[in-house]
Amino acid sequence: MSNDDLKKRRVIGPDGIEFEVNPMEDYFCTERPHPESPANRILEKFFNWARSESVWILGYGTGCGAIEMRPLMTPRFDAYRFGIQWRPTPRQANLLMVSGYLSVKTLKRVIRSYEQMQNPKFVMALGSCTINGGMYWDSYNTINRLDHYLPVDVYVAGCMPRPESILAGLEELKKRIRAGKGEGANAYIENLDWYKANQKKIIKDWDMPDYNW
Amino acid sequence: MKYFEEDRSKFPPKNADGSFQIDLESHKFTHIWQGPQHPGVTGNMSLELIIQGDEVMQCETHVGYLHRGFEKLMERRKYIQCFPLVCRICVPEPDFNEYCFAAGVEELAGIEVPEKALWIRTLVLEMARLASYLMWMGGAAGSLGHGLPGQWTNYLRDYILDRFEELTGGRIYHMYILPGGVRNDLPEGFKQRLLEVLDDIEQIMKDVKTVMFNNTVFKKRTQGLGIIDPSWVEPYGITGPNARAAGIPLDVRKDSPYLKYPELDFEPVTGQESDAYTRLDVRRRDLLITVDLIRQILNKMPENGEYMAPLPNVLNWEIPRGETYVRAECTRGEYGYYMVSDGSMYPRRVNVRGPSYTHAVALMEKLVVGVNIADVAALMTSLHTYPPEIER
Amino acid sequence: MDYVIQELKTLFSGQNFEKKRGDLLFATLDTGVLVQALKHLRDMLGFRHLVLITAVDWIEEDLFQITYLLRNYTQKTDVGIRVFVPRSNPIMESIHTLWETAATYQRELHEMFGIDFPGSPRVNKPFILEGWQEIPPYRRDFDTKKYAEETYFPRPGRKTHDPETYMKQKLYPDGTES
Amino acid sequence: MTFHWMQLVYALVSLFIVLNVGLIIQGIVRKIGARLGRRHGIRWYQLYLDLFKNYAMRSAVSHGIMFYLGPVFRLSGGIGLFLFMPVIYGSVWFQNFSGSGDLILLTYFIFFGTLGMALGAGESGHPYSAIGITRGLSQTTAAEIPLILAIIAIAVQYQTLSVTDIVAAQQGGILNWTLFTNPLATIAALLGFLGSMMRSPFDVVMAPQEIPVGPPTEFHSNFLAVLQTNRAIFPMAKTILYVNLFFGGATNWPVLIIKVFLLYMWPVFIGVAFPRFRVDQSIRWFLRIPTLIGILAILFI
Repeated sequence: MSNDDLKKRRVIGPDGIEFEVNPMEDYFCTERPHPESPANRILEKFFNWARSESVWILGYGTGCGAIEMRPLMTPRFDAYRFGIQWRPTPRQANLLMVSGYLSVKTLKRVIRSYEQMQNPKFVMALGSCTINGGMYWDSYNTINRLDHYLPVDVYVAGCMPRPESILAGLEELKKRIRAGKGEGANAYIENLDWYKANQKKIIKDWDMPDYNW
Repeated sequence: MKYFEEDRSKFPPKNADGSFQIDLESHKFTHIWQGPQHPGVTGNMSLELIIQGDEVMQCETHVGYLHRGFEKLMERRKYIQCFPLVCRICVPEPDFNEYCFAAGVEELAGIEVPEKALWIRTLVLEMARLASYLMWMGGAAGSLGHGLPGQWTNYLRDYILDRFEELTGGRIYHMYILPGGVRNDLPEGFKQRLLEVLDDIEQIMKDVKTVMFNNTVFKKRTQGLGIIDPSWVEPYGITGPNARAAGIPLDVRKDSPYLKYPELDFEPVTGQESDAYTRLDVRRRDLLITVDLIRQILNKMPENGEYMAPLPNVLNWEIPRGETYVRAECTRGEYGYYMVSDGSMYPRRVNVRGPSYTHAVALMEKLVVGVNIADVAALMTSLHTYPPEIER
Repeated sequence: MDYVIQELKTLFSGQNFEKKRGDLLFATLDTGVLVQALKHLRDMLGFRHLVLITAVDWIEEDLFQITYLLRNYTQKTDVGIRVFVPRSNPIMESIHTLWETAATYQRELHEMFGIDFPGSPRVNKPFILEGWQEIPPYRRDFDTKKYAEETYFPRPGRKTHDPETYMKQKLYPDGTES
Repeated sequence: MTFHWMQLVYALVSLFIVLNVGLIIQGIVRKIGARLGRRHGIRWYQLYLDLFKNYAMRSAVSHGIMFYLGPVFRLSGGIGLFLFMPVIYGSVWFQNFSGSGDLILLTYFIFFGTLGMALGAGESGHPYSAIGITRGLSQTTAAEIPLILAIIAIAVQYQTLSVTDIVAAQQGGILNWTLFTNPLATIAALLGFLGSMMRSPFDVVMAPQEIPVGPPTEFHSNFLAVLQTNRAIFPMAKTILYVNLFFGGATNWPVLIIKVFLLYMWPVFIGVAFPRFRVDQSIRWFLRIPTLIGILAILFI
């Protein structure tokens, strides 16, 4: 988004009336999010089972790990048989798969996509570069540790992680969800200030609201 | 351009340079972003589109989402330490990077590569081309809403990756071509297994042709879409299949032969119409040529021989001062490495010339104007762009 | 290739000719004659394809080298033109009128090296980086490791070995060499 | 027509059956599609899990009143289409609320859901939703034309606007079906059927590669779950309508399910083999051959 779109300005509407627009306040919801408490225990157990068996991945290839997504969707590995599907929009997805290194420019979009996903949501990080920077540990444009910016549920190490290990990671994620540990969304909201401080430290031109509803 | 030519009187006036005068506040245009989180965009890049109705008026390509600063990182690493890095520049076909970098180092340092290594390198490059084409074929069909060919070709690509794994130990990143040669000889029985895969590919490509290229809907969507005028090839720096589809037989393998290509028998595929359909078809025929080339290589390759030239101590390897440019033909066009050495153990500067650099930015912005928004994804896959090589 | 050397020498007083593997030639020109020389190469000598534009930072000599690489499709030869601009005031003439695609390269050079190309389309718009506030990153005096360590919360525990001694230990643990 | 309270119970039972049949048939259809691509495919009960999951999402962001009502309208379109149609011919339980003249009502209900969705998608404010729904409305309108022509043809043929009467007229042997008594109308209607089932080549409305994913871009959690429920009921209801009108209806559930499944496979097989049309191409396609066949069907009764 270019910054010009976000400036306060006067516009003429389609019906000819001139009015003032302040996009940061008018177009976005500035309310602070609050944690969502789970339903009662027995129901939540059933829900967690359903969640674990129906994981919808956001189709966002953030890095080179995206190249192993296609084998996952196709005959050899076929993740669909485990209830995993790809959704093109963040609103309908449950799992954000950060496939590899994140440049600062992408991190901004990833945060935006992540915040638009609905609670409960999970993050899976592929590749060594999300754990400690991996091969790009000294690069000026890639982050080193994803868990400082987003609550990560499962890390899959490797460069690239093979499809088998991604499948194993997904199985691990399922176990976590079934055990009721997939509460990353609430953890993110509870520690929002810390996450936001870290994010704003590296995203120098922060031109979006603090929480993208 | 053909779709909406009935009434253009309500279109905005044009500027002197041919672009439309667009006033976003007039509420006649929609300002939308395709990408970076968008399944129809190849890789992680984005198109900022301004549309009127269904027709694109203006487009701006935004790249940089995958920038890792390779060229800076290489300046901090010794030549041999750069090898794990270079293959990661272009994800779907890392071997072209490895070859270009190795060839550049060899030229600067004056190393002779043994005969067998040259043959194996040619084989690896052609296999990489095959794998990349097969994956791209699925993407091209998928961008038109046709999932079936993508499933078939990706399934075949897995077989190629298996052969790669057997040969190099890696599925995606191989780090196989080192300066002076290659890391290892062919394993036993490799040729036979590779030939079996090639037979499979030829079989399935016949089905793909029937289902995809002979399909009326497919033809209706792609014929006449995004026509590249042959006169644009030079000002826009178009190379590879995109130029060949315009009838200009540019192919580095033929023009300035490297490795063992002079000893192989092939003709570059060219097309006439230069629209999306021709570009797709040129790639399909190029894929079949690649299959044929691999057969030729396996036939002509000597059985025994050295595969690695002796190197100096690579950890203290000082390469004499100089500069060079090495190129190879990858699936998208001319891939090149411009390397400058200042006589130290570290490269002074490495610049990567990816073919998508020109295709995805300047050319895409020109081609997409006037196209229906439903065709933007198809147009983009027909140009075959990979963002990682644009921004490195 | 010899006629190219001859033309560049007589018309544009080129220096430092350097031939590589028979089909690649590098030459140094003055900044002032560059655009004319490129035009001449393009229109008269058939070097019609702009392969790349890139820059090299020679911080010791306080110069930026800008390389223009051109290709002749009929002769199948390449020529690389080097020009040098001072690091303190890096301004170069834009060639986007000769090749449309040059604008993209110039945009990148402006961002990554801080070399200005007045008149080039969108040259001041960020191309790859976003919100960058340091000196342009491809300059030699920008220390990427220091910047990364200060900015990106490095995970503790990364060890650095001296490659030579480490490899020796790994390959010959008992201390004998081959 | 008299109204009994028990009819409500009967209707709910048939609605429950059709919801389950719809979910399972969709699962099987996706499995068949996967098998063509040499994949193993999803589990047959996967759609139940997706549905539970979406109903169990904890948070939902609303964009306004119409955003709530969009999925509701869509679902009521699906349920309405189903409830005013006789499901099993001759059965007291599964007559639903059909009466004389319900053919007119049903053609209205086919379009109702898309209209409701247009309001909801418009309110969501996402440009892809707006583009998607304009495409959806224009394409559905175009696909409706051959269907309506076919319906007029069979209404003239049987001299009635009651679906029950049309089914009754087709009883007594396979040759009494409209398929054989009025093949032109059947062909026109089947071609129109392709356009309303959201499968290739007519799925540009939801095209994930171009405008991800069209009208439901912003719908999530419960909203999406409502839409998913509708996606199970609405195609089933439409298919049952086609079975009633053109394929002799059904006198018991197994026959109905077999007929519905076979008819459902028709757009599926077309969809697997073709990429998708652009919206202007698909409208042109519908207005040419299928419309012509529809007009011929009226002329040649």
